[in-house]
Amino acid sequence: MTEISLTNLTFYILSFCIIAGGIFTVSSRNLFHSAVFLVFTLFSVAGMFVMLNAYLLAAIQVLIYVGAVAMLMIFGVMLTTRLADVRLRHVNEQSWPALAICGFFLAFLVYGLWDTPFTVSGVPMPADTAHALGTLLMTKYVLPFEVVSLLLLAALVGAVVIAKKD
Amino acid sequence: MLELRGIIDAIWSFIVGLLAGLGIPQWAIELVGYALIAVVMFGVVAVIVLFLVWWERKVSAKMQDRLGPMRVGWHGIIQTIADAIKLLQKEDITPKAIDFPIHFWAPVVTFVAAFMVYVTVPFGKGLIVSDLSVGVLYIIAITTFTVIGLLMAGWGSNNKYSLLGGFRSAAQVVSYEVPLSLALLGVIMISQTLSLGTIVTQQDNLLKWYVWRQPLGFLIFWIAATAECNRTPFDLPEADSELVAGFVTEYSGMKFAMFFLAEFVNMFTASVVAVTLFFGGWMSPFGPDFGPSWMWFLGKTMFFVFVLMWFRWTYPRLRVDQLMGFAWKVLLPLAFLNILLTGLGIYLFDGLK
Amino acid sequence: MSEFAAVAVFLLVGTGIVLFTFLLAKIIRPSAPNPVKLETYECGETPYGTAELQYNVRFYIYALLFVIFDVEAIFLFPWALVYRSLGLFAFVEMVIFITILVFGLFYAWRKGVLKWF
Amino acid sequence: MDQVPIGLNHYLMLSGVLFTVGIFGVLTRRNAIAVLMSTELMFNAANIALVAFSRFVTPAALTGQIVAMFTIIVAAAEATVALAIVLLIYRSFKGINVDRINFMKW
Amino acid sequence: MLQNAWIIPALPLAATVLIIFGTHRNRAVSSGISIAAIVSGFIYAVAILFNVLHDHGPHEFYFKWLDFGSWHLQIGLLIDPLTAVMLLVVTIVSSCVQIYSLGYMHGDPRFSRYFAYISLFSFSMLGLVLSNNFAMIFIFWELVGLTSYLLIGFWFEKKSASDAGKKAFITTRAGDLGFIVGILITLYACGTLNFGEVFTKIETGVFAGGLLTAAGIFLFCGAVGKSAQFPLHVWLPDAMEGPTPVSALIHAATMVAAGVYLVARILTIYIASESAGMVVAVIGITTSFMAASIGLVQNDIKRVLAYSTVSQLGYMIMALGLGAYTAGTFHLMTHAFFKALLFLAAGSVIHAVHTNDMQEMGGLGKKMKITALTMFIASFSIAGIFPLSGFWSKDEIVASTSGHPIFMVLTLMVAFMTAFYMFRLCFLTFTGGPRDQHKFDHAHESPKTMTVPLMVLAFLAIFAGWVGIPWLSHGFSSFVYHGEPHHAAFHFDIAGISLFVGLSGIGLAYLMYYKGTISPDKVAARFRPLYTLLYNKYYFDEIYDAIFVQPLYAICDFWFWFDQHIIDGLVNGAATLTLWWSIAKNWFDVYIIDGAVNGAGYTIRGTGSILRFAQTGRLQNYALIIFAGVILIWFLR
Repeated sequence: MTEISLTNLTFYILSFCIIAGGIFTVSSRNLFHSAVFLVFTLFSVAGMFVMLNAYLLAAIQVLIYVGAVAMLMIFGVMLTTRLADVRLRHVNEQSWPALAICGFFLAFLVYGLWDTPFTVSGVPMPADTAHALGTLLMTKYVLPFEVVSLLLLAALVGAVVIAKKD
Repeated sequence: MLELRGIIDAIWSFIVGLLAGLGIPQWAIELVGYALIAVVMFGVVAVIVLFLVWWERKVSAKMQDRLGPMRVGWHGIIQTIADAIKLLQKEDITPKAIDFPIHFWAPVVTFVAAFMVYVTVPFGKGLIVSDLSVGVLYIIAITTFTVIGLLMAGWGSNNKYSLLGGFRSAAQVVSYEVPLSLALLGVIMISQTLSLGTIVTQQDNLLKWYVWRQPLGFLIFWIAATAECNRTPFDLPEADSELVAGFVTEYSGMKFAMFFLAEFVNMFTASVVAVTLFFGGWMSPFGPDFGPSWMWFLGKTMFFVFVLMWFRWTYPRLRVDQLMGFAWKVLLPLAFLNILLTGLGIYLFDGLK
Repeated sequence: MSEFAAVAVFLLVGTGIVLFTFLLAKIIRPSAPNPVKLETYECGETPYGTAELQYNVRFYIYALLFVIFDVEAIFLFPWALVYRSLGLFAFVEMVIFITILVFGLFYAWRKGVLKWF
Repeated sequence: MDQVPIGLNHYLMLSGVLFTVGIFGVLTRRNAIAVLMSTELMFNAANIALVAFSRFVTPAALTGQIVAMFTIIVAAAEATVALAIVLLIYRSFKGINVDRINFMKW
Repeated sequence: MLQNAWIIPALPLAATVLIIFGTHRNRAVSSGISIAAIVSGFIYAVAILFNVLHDHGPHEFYFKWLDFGSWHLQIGLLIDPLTAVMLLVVTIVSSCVQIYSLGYMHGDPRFSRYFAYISLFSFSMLGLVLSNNFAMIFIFWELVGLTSYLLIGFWFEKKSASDAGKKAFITTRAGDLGFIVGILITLYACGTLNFGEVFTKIETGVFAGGLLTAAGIFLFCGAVGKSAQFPLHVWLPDAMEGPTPVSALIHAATMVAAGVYLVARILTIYIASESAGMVVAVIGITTSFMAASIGLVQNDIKRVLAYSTVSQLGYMIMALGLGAYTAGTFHLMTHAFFKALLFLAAGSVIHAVHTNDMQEMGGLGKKMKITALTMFIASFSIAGIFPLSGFWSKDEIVASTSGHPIFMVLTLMVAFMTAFYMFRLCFLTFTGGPRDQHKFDHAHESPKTMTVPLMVLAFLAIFAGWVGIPWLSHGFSSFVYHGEPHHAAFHFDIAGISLFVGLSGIGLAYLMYYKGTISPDKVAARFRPLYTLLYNKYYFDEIYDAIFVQPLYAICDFWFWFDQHIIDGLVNGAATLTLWWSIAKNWFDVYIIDGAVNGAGYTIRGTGSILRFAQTGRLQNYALIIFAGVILIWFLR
């Protein structure tokens, strides 16, 4: 058992968590359960980012997705679902065809990905990506940086206008 | 000698020798090590919380000019232990109409979220489980989990009061989290690093503590932190007069204890972060080697915990709209202002490297 | 990657210990369920209606604002990290970024969204 | 335990599977918010793939991570607006059962 | 003077028009006009006679009427001794009849219309006599036929009268058919219809042979029809339904004589073609013998006279057929006078007893002196007793058959039968006891207007014959002759025989009906089959009925049936066919065309509704479909 096998093990555990979490999120009967499973999946994805040495991104993932988006989802669920509703049929009638088609899609995807020769370069990842990301963001990706602020403003104003009950 | 680091290393090398003998592979040993550290940390946290509970009751009593728990031990020292044991064997009444899994996991999530912060907290010189490079961000990220815990508790117990309580506390915590994270930015701008260890090492003497350069930042942080822990001025959700016990109404027995525990841990964490970022963590005011580092660390944090307790019996409880309005209308603009000021300050005084 | 091993272990150990204590409590504590006790707690009143919150959007507004400003904070962190090495230019960018979002806050404030009543 | 070190394909497979699960969720769930959650899953699948690419294909230039970061942010913004719309629908239809919201037709 | 001869027919025509359009309400005026017209016509005819006496030659005056390119139709007058005689005869008899009608038709509501018809008849008869070509003669021929129909059916409310009129009209028309074919043949052969030109063509041999014979026979058909000869004689006895003066004028003197006049006019044809002449003769003798035999047993007074007319006409036709031109025309003249007299006398008898049946008469002589006397004179004349006109004309005819022994025997037998039935009639009506007392008491002598014409005609019946006395230098034979003028040779032997035959006939009648020594019933009983045969007129009516009418009916029925079933069937069939066709078309239209159209519409709607299901409005369905599409494309790549 070497270091590598440990990472392999953790990878498989994490991917199992992600996939199981995803499946439960999608298929769980109780909406709140699926929300919680979503949180669990996002957390495991953050773990996966850590596996890929993207620590800052992992932290961002946890902070935004788990902290904000998932929380938002839970808020949405709590606001819109009467407790009794939670038990309603949660899957619409086209589940079987959809399942089949997704199966096909997965098959093609996997087939497609498997035999495309990505050029994997051996250069190891730089240890601390946070600073690199920061400089990169400020220098090379300035425009998207500012556009994002506009986007956020638009989202804010839009959401406020839509949600504000008057 | 007082530095615990040496003792710990000695113990660790003994254990390693023992395990190696048993033929456990290297990596497994490492994991076991971490596990041991985790258990030890849990023990430390537990002890501290017990002390804090007792201390809080003593302090609040003192402030109300009464004696507090005296009967159990000397000055009721083992009162909290008695409480703990009591809670352990109290019947856990779980109502029928609840959503059991959510109800069951809410306290776990809350406590674990609070507990995981201490991975990257520098208790002393070298006394840090693992100095994460994204330390500060990690701490902020983990604290958001408490919100999830709150909501789960609120929804899981299927009780109007707990639902409303959950909502309110979540809204409160969420509102104060933004100024909290923005306040820390000032420190990061100056320290140019997220890892707590390096931040502490940068504050090697009294003058270099960041509080002097970030007074506004510290103020905003401290207020936000008290709000995060639902402490006094901001403890509306589980205020007795309002919504019964807020989101913990349906909990009893060990699950209730867990929430109680998480609250005190959060209190401790808030003061820890304040100390580490603004008051030089385990750095003594006179330099890095002046007395045992962890002693300094604990002293400072206990002082800030005292401040929190102090707040509890001095400030009146805020109304809900004041509470929320304060966060968005006062703290947030101040936080932005602070960032601008620190930006200018760094630019003017220290010059940019 | 190894730094976060501690995090993972902490997570597992933490949950393990908590579950252990719950198990311990479950063993020790008596359990005597009776219908009255098992009803949801309504300050002693008999609970009526489902625990459905009458719809008010204020909670959602705060969550929404939190998301927007949390994302903003996220952008500030890397900027803050490299602020000193980047210089005035980064500072001006950040000023623009912050003013736009402060304008958003101001808009929300003027719209009366932040009032809680 | 096969000794093959975790390569790019593993991550891509993982992201593929997660993406498919996300799509299945979007196609089958009756509740609007469940659909939103499934979209979040799809976003994450994309992020994993991006970060995996950045880690394996171009370790030096962190473009993958930058793009992942931006997708996260856009996803967040999208989630807020989407949820605002869902709440609006809830207010007028007293329920967000996607089946009943079938006005996208002639 | 001669070229204005057209005035003679014009006057009666004017009278007719005046009566019809003017004075038909005033009876006296209209009758006066008519009589004046005919009497002035008589005077003018006498003037013409004197004119022609000293200038025999045929005088022809004509002008072009219609121009047909290469050929033109001409209309004109031909005046020669024959025309003069005929004009005289027609005008005399017509005047006497019209004067007689004043009395006879006294109570009739359509009094003036009667005179209009009589004048019209006179106009057409005079026109016929004067015409100089076949076309003109044919036109007047048809007019005469028309007026005879009108007059026979004068009392048209009586069904028998209207039937008789129709019968007469149709039978004469049958004859006219042959007549017109003959005219066409002559037109075809000689290119002209003028008598003179045709006769020159015949003499020059251009128009000869079979064609000439055929023409002759066909022309003779007209005469057969008009003069009631053998096959077409059936209409004359029935024509008695008309008023008696009409019978007297038309069916005794004039119209029936038209046929004889025609044969006389075109005698050159029959002289040129022996066979045609022989046909005419044979027809003539058969008609006279058959009519005389029927006349023996008839009880109706007018029917007896009708059959006697037929038989006398047969005489004239036979004479002409044998080429005796003068004999035929001379007998025509005398016969006209005494036959008219006989009819008018019978008329006054009927007027008196109001019945035609001789069995109901008897002993009227005492009551009606003048009528009885004139009747006896006419009977003696027709029987051919010596001093009277009948003797001279009949003698010439018997003489004309000298060359043909069969003809002579038959002629003598006919003479015997004529004498017998005439005196049978006289004795039955005037002598013996009254058989019907009631009628006998009412019987009274006719008024003056009726008896005066009787006396005039009686005078003519006696002295008209004297014109033809053979020894006379300018006798009739020198006046009216064909070819060369010749003096009639008197044959004592023939005259004697015929006189003896006449007297024997009178004696037999005297024995049977005056003395009663031989009872007519016993004789009838002995010759029962012969009697019934004769009484039933040789069953000619039944035969004709069987031969023509019934087949016609049968044919009509057949055609009716044919029409009813086949034609109607066809029509209805066509109708139903079209009905079915329309139904089919409608079905086709409804189901196929509309079907197709609606079908298209329905299919579109159907597919539309099917596709509608695809429009569920749910985003997830659309997403699924899109996603499936992506995969499909991916798969098909």
